[in-house]
Amino acid sequence: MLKVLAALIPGIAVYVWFFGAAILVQIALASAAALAGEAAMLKLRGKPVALFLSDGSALVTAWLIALTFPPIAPWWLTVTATLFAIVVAKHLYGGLGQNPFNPAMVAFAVSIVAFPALMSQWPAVGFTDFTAQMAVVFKSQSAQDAVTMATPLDALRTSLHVPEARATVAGVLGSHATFGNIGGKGWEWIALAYLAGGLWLLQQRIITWHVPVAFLAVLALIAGGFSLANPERYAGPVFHVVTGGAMLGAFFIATDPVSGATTPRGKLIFAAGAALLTWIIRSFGAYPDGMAFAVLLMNLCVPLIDMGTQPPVFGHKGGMKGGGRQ
Amino acid sequence: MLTALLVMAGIAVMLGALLGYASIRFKVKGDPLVVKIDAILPQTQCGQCGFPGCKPYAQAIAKGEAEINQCPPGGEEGIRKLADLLGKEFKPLSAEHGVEKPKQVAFIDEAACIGCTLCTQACPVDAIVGAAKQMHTIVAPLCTGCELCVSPCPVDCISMVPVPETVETWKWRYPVVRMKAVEHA
Amino acid sequence: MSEDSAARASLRTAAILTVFTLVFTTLMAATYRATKPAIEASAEAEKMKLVGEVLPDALYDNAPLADWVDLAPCAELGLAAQDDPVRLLRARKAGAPAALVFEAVAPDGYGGRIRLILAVGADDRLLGVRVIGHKETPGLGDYIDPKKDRNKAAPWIRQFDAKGFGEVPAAEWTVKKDGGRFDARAGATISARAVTNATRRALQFAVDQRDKLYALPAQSKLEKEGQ
Amino acid sequence: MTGYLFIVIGAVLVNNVVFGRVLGLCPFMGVSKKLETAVGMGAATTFVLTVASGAGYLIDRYLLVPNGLEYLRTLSFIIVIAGLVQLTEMVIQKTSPLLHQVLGIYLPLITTNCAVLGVPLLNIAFKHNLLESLLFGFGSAVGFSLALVLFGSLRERLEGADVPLPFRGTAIAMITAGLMSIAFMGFAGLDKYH
Amino acid sequence: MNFRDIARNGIWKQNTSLVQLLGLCPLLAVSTSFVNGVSLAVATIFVMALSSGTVASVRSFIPHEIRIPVFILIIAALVTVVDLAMNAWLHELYLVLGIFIPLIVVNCIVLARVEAFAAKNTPLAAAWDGAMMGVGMAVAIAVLGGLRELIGTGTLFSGIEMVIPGTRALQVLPADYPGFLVAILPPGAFLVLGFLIAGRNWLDARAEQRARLAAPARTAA
Amino acid sequence: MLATLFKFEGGVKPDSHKDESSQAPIAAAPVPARLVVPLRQSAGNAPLPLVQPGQKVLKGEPIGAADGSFSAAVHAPTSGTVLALEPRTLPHPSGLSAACVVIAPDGEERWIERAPLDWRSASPEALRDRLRDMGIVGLGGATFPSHIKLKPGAAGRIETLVINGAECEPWITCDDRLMRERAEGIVRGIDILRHIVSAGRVLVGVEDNKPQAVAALRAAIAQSHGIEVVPVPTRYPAGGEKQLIRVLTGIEIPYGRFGSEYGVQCFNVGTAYSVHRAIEIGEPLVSRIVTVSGNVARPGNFETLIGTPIDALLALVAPKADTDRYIMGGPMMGFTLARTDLPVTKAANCILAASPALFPRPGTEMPCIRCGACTRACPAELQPHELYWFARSKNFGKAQEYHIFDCIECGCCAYVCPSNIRLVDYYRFAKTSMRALEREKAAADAARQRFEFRNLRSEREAKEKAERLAAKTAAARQAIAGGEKPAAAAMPAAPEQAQALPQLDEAKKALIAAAITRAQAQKEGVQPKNIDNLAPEKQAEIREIEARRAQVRELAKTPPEEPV
Ligand SMILES: Cc1cc2nc3c(=O)[nH]c(=O)nc-3n(C[C@H](O)[C@H](O)[C@H](O)COP(=O)(O)O)c2cc1C
Ligand SMILES: Cc1cc2nc3c(=O)[nH]c(=O)nc-3n(C[C@H](O)[C@H](O)[C@H](O)COP(=O)(O)O)c2cc1C
Ligand SMILES: Cc1cc2nc3c(=O)[nH]c(=O)nc-3n(C[C@H](O)[C@H](O)[C@H](O)COP(=O)(O)O)c2cc1C
Ligand SMILES: Cc1cc2nc3c(=O)[nH]c(=O)nc-3n(C[C@H](O)[C@H](O)[C@H](O)CO)c2cc1C
Ligand code: SF4
Ligand code: SF4
Ligand code: SF4
Ligand code: SF4
Ligand code: FES
Repeated sequence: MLKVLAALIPGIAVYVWFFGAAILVQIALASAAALAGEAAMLKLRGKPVALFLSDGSALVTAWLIALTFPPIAPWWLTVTATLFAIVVAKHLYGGLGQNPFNPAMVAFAVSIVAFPALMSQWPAVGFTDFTAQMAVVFKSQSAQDAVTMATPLDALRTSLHVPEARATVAGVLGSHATFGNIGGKGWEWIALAYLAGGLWLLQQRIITWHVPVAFLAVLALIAGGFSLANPERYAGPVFHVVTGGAMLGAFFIATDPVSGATTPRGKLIFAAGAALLTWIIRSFGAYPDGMAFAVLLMNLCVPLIDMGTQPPVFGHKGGMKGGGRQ
Repeated sequence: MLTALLVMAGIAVMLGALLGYASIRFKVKGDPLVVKIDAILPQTQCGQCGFPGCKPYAQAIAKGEAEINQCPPGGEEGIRKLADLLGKEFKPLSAEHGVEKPKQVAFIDEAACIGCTLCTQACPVDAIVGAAKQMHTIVAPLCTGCELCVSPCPVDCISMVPVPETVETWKWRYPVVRMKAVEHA
Repeated sequence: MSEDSAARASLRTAAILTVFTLVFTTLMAATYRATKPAIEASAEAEKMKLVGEVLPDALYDNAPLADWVDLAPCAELGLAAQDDPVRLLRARKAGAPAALVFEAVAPDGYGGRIRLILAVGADDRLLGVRVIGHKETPGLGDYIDPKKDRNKAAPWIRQFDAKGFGEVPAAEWTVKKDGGRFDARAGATISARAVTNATRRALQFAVDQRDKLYALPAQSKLEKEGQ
Repeated sequence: MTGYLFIVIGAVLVNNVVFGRVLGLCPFMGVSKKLETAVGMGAATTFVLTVASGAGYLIDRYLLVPNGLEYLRTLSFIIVIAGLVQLTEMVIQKTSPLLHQVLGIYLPLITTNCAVLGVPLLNIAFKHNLLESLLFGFGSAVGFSLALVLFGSLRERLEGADVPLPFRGTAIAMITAGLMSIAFMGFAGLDKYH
Repeated sequence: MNFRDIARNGIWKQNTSLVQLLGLCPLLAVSTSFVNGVSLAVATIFVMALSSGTVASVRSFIPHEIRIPVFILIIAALVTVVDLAMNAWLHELYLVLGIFIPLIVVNCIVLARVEAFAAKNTPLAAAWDGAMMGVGMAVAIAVLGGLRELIGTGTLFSGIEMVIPGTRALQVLPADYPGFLVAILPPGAFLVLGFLIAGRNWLDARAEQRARLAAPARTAA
Repeated sequence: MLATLFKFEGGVKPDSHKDESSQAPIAAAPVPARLVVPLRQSAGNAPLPLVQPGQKVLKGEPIGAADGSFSAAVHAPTSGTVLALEPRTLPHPSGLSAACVVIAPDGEERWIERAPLDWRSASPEALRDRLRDMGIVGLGGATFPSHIKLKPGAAGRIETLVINGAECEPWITCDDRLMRERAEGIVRGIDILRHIVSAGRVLVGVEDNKPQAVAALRAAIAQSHGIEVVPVPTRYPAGGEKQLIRVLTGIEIPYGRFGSEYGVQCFNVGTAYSVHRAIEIGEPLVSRIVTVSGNVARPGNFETLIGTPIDALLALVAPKADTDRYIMGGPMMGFTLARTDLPVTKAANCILAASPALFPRPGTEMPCIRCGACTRACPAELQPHELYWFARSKNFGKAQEYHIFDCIECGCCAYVCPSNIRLVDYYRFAKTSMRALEREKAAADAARQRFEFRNLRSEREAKEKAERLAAKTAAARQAIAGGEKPAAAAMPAAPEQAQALPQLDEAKKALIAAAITRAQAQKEGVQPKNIDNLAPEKQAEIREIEARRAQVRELAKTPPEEPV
């Protein structure tokens, strides 16, 4: 788990560069809440606290929560969501290794359902002043238009939402001076940094190639197909892959071994399904980024996927493998 | 008001006729539930459940006339399976029907046996061999340990002995995970 | 068992079932009779309460619920052709036109259609607007419903009260974000925009058709123009 | 055409009977302990619910409304459903004893599945026509089956989890259903025109 | 079984909502607020008591094979009566509760109780049993509705004016409480009920443990 | 000559630790003061004892005879006196005991007459019987009677013989030394095995970390044709029968099937060597080579008489002071011995002295995070974490669905598991529990059948009796009509009693009465044996059981069963 944390660091560094240091405070808040929640639950359940705290899984959950939440989310939201993830989504199921749902994504989904406004309140480009950010986080000073803005995904969806507006993808993404022309200013670079961390995880054999490759490939394929057919209405593959939670999701979230499928074919199906759902929810749904819901929905299917994709066992492959030497 | 009555009466007549007819035309023959329940019972045929054998008990359960916790040889495991099958709550073995005991087999003290054949008649599974006036023996692998042969014996030469665990029948114990001392009392 | 006795058994059960059915249907029918006036009164009161939300009692003295015309679905009211007709009520004071009360739909809310009820005074100004059905996000877009609006002192929807195209020209009858004059909550402009635009269209409709609408006989139907 | 598609998508995913409309919960909790039973119950319910939707529409349209007997809706619907369930059971028993063995114990339970009454009532409330009623009924039933099967498979896996004692059994199942319901909220908005 | 046992059975031991898990749909769907939940529960109590009593009185005339249709008929008729009555006199509430009033018919508790108890007991006991089962549900739905309302909006008794005109909801939490919307949505219903069931299990386990600890002491004394 | 090798999935590469014990030549372990020879030393039926306490036996004299074909004989490892035939604790993870022959050696090592067999002219049946009577069982670990594996299977002929010299487990070197020192004997044994099944080719698989063994074997087969020594990559468990067959021939044998069905069969080199001794010299299997290594001063391999106490072997190698336990078998598949005074058996290939430094106890077991490491390591291509999940929650049906019985218990999964889960222990628990359940189920089914059969029979008998009775009454009526008056027909109200009672005639009644008195007299002596010294609770329980029996007696009477 420590390696997973290490692999997140490049992404966090780029995040701070573009959006200011508030994310570090969020990570600290989430980590503290996660460790406290974990310790309390372990104690209640009569498990060795120090042993389990040191496995680092609560920290992974906490960091992922912080990274998927807006950096200027009010402190109580980050803390409550993290506690919910650790207590309800993880420990009520018996703790590490037994939760069917991805705890970090449960936290995200619950929060966006409960506080859609707060969860779509992202710092405007240039709003990187730390004290000002802290004022929003801690004084729960309701953020105004000046400090917040919609993420590229949100802006795109909102504009395309109204048929009369006749907005186009190029129009929305291009007209906003604040967006880069790929995934939104800054977002592309953060995504690339996550990619680097993810590749390192792959090289370290912490994760296998199946999930990231299937996820990114399917997402790019669908997005590509639709944007070819109707470029005004559907954003292109590069945009989808580098924006929002896609890259983080591909390498760090959909790869969660506990709540994901475990067989190789199962992982491919899991990731492909998550990518498809992410794209559908992004393009047609009510929530800006479908990653969290897509992962949770695929979590639901994991027992069935694993059951259906059991690899053949030694000797049961139908016919003799090799069948003898020539 | 009249239409209401007419409409409803129409529906009722149709339905009543249909169901009445169906209840006779499609009378359920064998009850698959009984077979399923019987498959769970240990077939010791001991009658401790209060029924003359496992099948009658199975029938009683299927009809809802007996509780699921009356079979001591089946033990907790059996009750759990029955609860599962019937979607009922698990409940501990009813004390009035007996206690769960380790599996045992009957043993005939051959020196005392007078060959009266009373035990052969009592044994529900023909696990006792021996002709009249000759010494009788238990075929241990067939004996279910039901104890029914014990009381009919006029000379009390039958006793129940527990089946010993052997290397072949031994089970690995459930691995106990030791984690550091449990922290709360 | 023989077919014959099966038939007899069927008859018997059918008879019993019928008896029970009759007894209980009678019970229901009797209750229905007993409650019918009360139910109708309640339904009427409910409707009047809704009307009362947008139309002050003092402005009329007739029974608007009886003085209605049905309108064919039209785009101005946000309705598609397959929708049900809209029942427009007319309030009159001493026989003179006082107000038109009717429903309209904002089709482009965040969560889908937003149903509104509006009252347009004889002076072509809005007397009131209320949201009577919506699927906007609770806690975000639902401030368009004054019951959910946290600002109880001056609910958002009240800004339309007493406004007509005289006060706010049609071109500026939209949310500030789109260059108009009406406020919207930050972070939930879509809902506000939908409602605002729908009121504009509905008001325009009422203004355009005013005379015809008041003139139609009660309980008649206004056919679409050109039909 | 798309309208019909949206009815089905809406009924299966967006306003799933179980997670969105909160109907049919007793069988959802009761027969989901094993995947196998969940599949059986799903299949049986799909049939009955679809037919009940159609039958409900016909009764309402041609028997009740013309005679001003809307107040008999509940009664006539439920009686027809009860009969339908019984009839289904007989038909299955006759045509496929094997299927009957599998579904036998679930069929009677369908009568008390409130989705089977609720969906026809909703059809009336939503003013669906016959085809729409059938699609809505079928979609709801598929949604019910989907929820049931996913839940069943999850519960099977949960059996091995080291759940804290007070939460063992139904409590954790409820919480799982809650989290599933949150996951299904991701489908929000998919049933709208764009 | 005496009347006290029946009551205890209905309210705690065999609580339909927390133990038997029957009648969950109204429980979860209508418990968005305390007032909604309790109102429906009252209607349910009424139907249950009357239907159990009725079934127990007429059961000897009912042939076995049409037993269920007749029970349903009786229940449906009573539900329709309630439905009409609420429509007439509690119209606003009637609109809020929506299809869950007619759905009392299929509320599995009603039929389950009619089958399990009323078909075998005296009318009075049956009616009492039905009522107590309903009270059990009412208690559960009251707690559930109260909790969901409180967590979800920070208020209690909202909508009380529909039942008792002139009263007002209680703002329990500070007015700037952001409101945890999930609690009022279906997921919240499942989650809160999960916690209620767990809470009940915990209380039961604790009571049992106490009883076990106390038992030897009593015999010694 | 160079063979194309196949691959098996999974596997691990632990430190081999072979050098410790592979340097010294095989030494003979001295004859101990007592030998404890378990009767059952192979899979299958336990042999039937042939000796009595006090009896003198010669070395190699059979002390247990094979019981049926799925069994193998057991012999006296040395000459001496049988002291006892009694249950003794076995070196088995259960710590249970079973019948053993205890022999006091006389130190003379006097052999019975050893008769070599001219195998080239003997029939395969004769050779197989000979192997059975010589107690030849697989020395690779499973101690499966070798003669059974030599029967041609469904494939008709065993085309390929695989000889297992892989010795893939760390620390163990007994096969290595055997191959280096007695390659010729091994090859001669192979020749016999090959003759029995008339195999076309023989592949000897040796892990490539044993070059000397390969060289020695190659030298020994210089003359024999069709035997090929194939070095295989060193990767545990390359020596697993199925894995080795896969590597050498490409054939995969699923669980529940035998190699012979695929025309291939596998024998350990030690087995081959003992086949040679048994046939060409006439020596039954009375000793085996045991590696004793680990935390000891003088590790080595010892030719050890079966029945030698492990203590005696340990005395030869001087375990170091910090030794905290002893393992029988290798570190991957072996088990910790509860005591060290247990005998060496035919299965005992290795005794390891373990110290915390050499064999650290696995760390604290943490929850499985489904990381999949175990899946990658599993040579049986199973999903160990799923098996674990289901075995742990005792969901045996599911475990079986996930093929738990295909698990060869190699321990690779537990070796790689980052959460230190003792996975194999869970599998063994699940497998043994499932077998027990299966036995119970089979017993229950059999009991049901017998019960139903019996009910049918008694019904039929009752019917027949009734018919007979009816016929008799009819006859009696006729007789009455004819004027006679038979006694039996006088009581038509209770006809059966009337029939039955006279049959249970005076003589028998007297007999029973006499027996009862006799038994009563006996019971005076017998009963106290049962009830004596019993705790009051126990007595209460007995009373309770008695009471219930009385109840049951009542019940047992209800079915209208008539004493005949
Ligand atoms: C889950 C979710 C629900 C939302 N619901 C609404 C809504 O009901 N009404 C609305 O106007 N905006 C809603 N929004 C916000 C819009 O997506 C969009 O961000 C906003 O309307 C545009 O921002 P602005 O109002 O500051 O221009 C929602 C956003 C999210 C993420
Ligand atoms: C019940 C049973 C019957 C067997 N019958 C045969 C057989 O007929 N032919 C055969 O070649 N091997 C037979 N085997 C042997 C196995 O296939 C295998 O060779 C033996 O168990 C050695 O396994 P190991 O790899 O664990 O040492 C039998 C094994 C068992 C358990
Ligand atoms: C994991 C595993 C590893 C094994 N390793 C060896 C080995 O290294 N050498 C060996 O001879 N047998 C080994 N065996 C036993 C073989 O599977 C097989 O029983 C033996 O080669 C058959 O020969 P036998 O009947 O002569 O003993 C191993 C078995 C297992 C399950
Ligand atoms: C590669 C990898 C990815 C992980 N992803 C997540 C994640 O997305 N969400 C989370 O809560 N925990 C994640 N974890 C941590 C851990 O698996 C998780 O807390 C468990 O679900 C808790 O039982 C991850 C761990 C690893 C090794
Ligand atoms: S108690 Fe005896 S007879 Fe009854 S079911 Fe159990 S084993 Fe069978
Ligand atoms: S021998 Fe005795 S104990 Fe065994 S089955 Fe027969 S009657 Fe029962
Ligand atoms: S190696 Fe261990 S932790 Fe990893 S999946 Fe396997 S059992 Fe679980
Ligand atoms: S012990 Fe079994 S599950 Fe584990 S690696 Fe070996 S064969 Fe696979
Ligand atoms: S109340 Fe039981 S299914 Fe709805």
